Amino acid sequence: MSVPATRDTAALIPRRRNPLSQYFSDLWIGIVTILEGMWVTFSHLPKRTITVQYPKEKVPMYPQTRAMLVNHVDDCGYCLSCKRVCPVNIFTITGVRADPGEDLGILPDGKPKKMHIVDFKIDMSKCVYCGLCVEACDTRSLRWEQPQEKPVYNRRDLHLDFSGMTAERKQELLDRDEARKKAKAAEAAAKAAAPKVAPPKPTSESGTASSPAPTPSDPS
Amino acid sequence: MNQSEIHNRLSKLFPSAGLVLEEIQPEPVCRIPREQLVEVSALLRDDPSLHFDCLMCLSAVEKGPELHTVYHLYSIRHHHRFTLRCIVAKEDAVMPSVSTIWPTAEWHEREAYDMMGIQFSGHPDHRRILCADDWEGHPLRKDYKSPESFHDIPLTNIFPPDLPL
Amino acid sequence: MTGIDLLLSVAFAVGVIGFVSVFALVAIYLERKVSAHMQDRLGPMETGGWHGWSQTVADTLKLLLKEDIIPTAADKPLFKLAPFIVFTGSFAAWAVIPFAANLIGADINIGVFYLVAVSSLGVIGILMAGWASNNKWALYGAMRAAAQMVSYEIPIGLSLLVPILLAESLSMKELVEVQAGGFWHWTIFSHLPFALIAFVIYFWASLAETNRTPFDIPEAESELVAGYHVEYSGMRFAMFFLAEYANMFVVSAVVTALFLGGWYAPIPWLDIPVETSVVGSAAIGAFWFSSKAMLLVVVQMWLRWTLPRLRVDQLMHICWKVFMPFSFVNILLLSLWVALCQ
Amino acid sequence: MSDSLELNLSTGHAPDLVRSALADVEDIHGERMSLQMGPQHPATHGVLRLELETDGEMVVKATPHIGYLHRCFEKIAENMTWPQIIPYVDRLDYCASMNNALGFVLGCEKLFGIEVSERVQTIRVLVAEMNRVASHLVAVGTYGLDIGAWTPFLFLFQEREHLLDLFDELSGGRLLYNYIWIGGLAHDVPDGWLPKVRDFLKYMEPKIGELNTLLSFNKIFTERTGKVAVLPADLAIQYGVTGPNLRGSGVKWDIRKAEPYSGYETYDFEIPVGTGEFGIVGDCFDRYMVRVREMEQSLLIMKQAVERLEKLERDDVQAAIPKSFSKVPVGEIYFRTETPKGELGFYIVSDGKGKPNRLKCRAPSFTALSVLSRLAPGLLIADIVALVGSIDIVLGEVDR
Repeated sequence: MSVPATRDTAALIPRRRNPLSQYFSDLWIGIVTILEGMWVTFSHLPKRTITVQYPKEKVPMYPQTRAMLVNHVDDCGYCLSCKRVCPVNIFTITGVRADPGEDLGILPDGKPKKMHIVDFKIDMSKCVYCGLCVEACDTRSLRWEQPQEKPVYNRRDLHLDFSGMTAERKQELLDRDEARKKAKAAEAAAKAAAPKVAPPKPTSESGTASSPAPTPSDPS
Repeated sequence: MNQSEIHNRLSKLFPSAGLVLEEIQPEPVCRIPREQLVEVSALLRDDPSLHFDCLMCLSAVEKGPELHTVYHLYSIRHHHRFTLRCIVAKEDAVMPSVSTIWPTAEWHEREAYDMMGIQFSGHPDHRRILCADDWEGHPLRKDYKSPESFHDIPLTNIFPPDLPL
Repeated sequence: MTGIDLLLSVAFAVGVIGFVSVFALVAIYLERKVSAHMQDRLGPMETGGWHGWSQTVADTLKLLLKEDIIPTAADKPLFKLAPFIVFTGSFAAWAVIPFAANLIGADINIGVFYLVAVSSLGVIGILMAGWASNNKWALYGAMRAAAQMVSYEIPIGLSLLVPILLAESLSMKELVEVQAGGFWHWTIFSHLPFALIAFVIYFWASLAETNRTPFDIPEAESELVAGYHVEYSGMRFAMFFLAEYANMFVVSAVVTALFLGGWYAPIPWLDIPVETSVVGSAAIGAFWFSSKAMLLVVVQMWLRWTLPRLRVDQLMHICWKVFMPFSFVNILLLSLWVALCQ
Repeated sequence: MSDSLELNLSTGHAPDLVRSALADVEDIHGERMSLQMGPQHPATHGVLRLELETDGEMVVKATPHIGYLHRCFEKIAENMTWPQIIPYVDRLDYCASMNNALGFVLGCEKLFGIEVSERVQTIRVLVAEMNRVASHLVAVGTYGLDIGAWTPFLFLFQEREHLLDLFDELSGGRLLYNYIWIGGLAHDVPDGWLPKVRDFLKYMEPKIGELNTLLSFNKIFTERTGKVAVLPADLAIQYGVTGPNLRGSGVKWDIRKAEPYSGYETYDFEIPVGTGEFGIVGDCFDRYMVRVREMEQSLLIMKQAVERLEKLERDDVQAAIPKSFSKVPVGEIYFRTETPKGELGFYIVSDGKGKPNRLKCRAPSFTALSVLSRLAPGLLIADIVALVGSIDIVLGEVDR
């Protein structure tokens, strides 16, 4: 160890000095240290204050600051990595598979987007701001943003939905998915009924069979 | 000294103890019957060449039908460490207390009792430590079910999503 | 006492109440600002516009409007009475404070004695508050306060004897009048070693009397939470607060009157004699007096925001083993000096 | 090292003091009163409850009651994947979450056999030392507050604010970072960050001197803390007291030196120990002063780490992160690191699955608090405040 032992046994025993000189030295040290302390506080009087008058002046936030989760749904590929990696389970994500002909654009990683994100709910009131979801997001659709005013009055206002869809459109897509699932189930049942004749491509067939036209069955 | 040397020395000092050195990654662990625990512990602390004056950690682990109590020892003087493991069955989860040898074990043992339900005989203050005194069950057991409420305080779904302000 | 005298006394009393309230508001504001700037902060900045000048007014209004909570287990009559007794103690002392040659509530010939007597009334109120709250922390605070305030009466009394000995009077007015004619005639400078020691001892001991840091152990917020007024809320709490700040001023006023030349300006020709103008003399006297006293109030705040808190036994140690011998020796030497040289 | 140790193990001042104090108490035969200090009390630094039995101002017996902040971290961890545990580990000692995460991550890395690059290690050392300074600033500042000095507390929180800003820029969090990951870091340091750390070092150095003038060597402060609640070295070791508290008792013992991790052996720094300069070795002042001096040493380490980082080439800080944590080696390990509070140990039992079979956290504050009931008898109530403040507990870690 590079540091020498700083003490010897004598230091363990409280110093025994002449009590009277101890008394006066204590008094003197007391007065001096009090005056020194007063000088320190006094020297801070004219110094510039560090207070930031918040609503009037705002401190810029760093681009990394974990303030608010935002999902850019156009870039979201429904991989669910964020949901899997979240330690507190704040994500509620529902997706509906796009029709084969439907063009939803290209994701940032170059692959075509295949899912409608019907629901992308984040419960920010539960978020622990660990940032694992943002790091897990391959397409960088989930990002941190730094709004200056984050507080809300109602806890429900922290339940964010990033799907960017109207309720009607959501219902429409969900109905379509439902119908497709039903058709698939019916086909599976039919297939189970006739096990001998196995068609070579059941999935693609079912996809085309259930919704050949872009107009779905109209919602109730 | 490394672990096997300590184990050898210990076996020499205490041949009847039945100490088994388990090869576990990355550090071996010495298994010890609970009847010998206090004597061996006192030896570990007092033997000048061992001098384990520091109980770093006392942990309770559930492994299948057994409960393990693991003692991580360290000697500040000799810079060596050693691990003891004592295995008891769940139905008979009583361990001798080592709090007379290392006083720090007192709180660790209370925690092990509170969390895992291991009783420590000879403990000076055998109470729960982290949970409330009238809490039921031992939360770290694998089969523990968390209660719905405690003294009429709901414990699940404290903040339902539609709760107003 | 004639009717006019009575009327004047009542008017003075009302005026003092107004002054105490205004002073407390200003002092609390000042304390916030002083502490804030010592700690590189700004303090209140919003309420009322310019640098939050009306923050304390708003706080007072809030305290007035707050619910007056009395604990169920409290001794209710004592609990209700205590803050007023504490306030009365510090308020009554103002009667003898000589703001100017002709601006003094009652120039009684035992002014200093009255002052010492009346200002120890506060300890009764504090004891009542601590006892009546039926709270262990409050009781601790009250007990500490009683022990501390009773002990510190002695060094205070002994150090007050120094100017009394020099002026050969107990009347506040006469005590100030012997210091007329420039700052070199002020007691603290005219009899430097004795008066300075007495001044320091009095000022420090009176910090203990007013329960200010470093002697704030009766209300030590990190130990006893708030001490004797832990159970008080609303206006009753405000009374304790008001009494504390009134006391701060009383202490500073006594130091000013006895050691720092009272209403006299540092240089004689800045004064207006009573013969020239009654009102002018009162105004300029009150100005000098208040300025000196306020400066000392600021020093008290400065100390509070610098120093840690003492422990009970150390507090007693300082009283009995430091202040007492020093003030005894001081008064002894001064008596010898007066007897031999004058 | 062992030389200085031999010297300290046999000092037994405190029990003598306590015994004489208790003898005084027994002579008086006052009526005893039980006093509940906490769970809401300004001096208990969180939700600690001390059940004091007092005789006047003298404390005869003190029983700490903990668990008010218990959230069963160990149970939660058993249901989390390995990377998901780190945010929870951060919250153990919320004043020093980098150090906590470092302890857990290093334990996992040793268990899984992961080696990280030198750059990652250096960044880890840098942030750990920064967080040590931040934690000690809180400890020292709130200790001043306990003793009744307001201003040092606010001064030190200013300094801490600079550190938190640096952490904010580095990791995105101000208090809880989740920056150190198993096998690497969340990301490399941002551009222009290291010069800011240099600026901070330059800014911070005179501030410790100012603190010493204002608080540490103030007569009232030294009187309040010197000779109070003396913890002798042997008692400290028996009770598993570690970190600055143990060093305050004069034992030159630091895991960064004794069992170096993350390349601490290559840094040049000293271990400050208590010297009893205002009383007896192991009193409250020594524990306090060790923290102040440790801040200076941490600044030294930070300086060295920054110099190294400026020389090191940027590389992929996530290179060593395993692709998947679903299959990890079987084994168990007790790994300990030196956090600002002392020895933080993680006993990790892995059965090869994606989640730990058992994760026991040996929290330094937990063991340090257990010695309180031994030290408390014979102290005044004001001394209890000084004692609790000087052992610097964080209830998030005590209760887990």
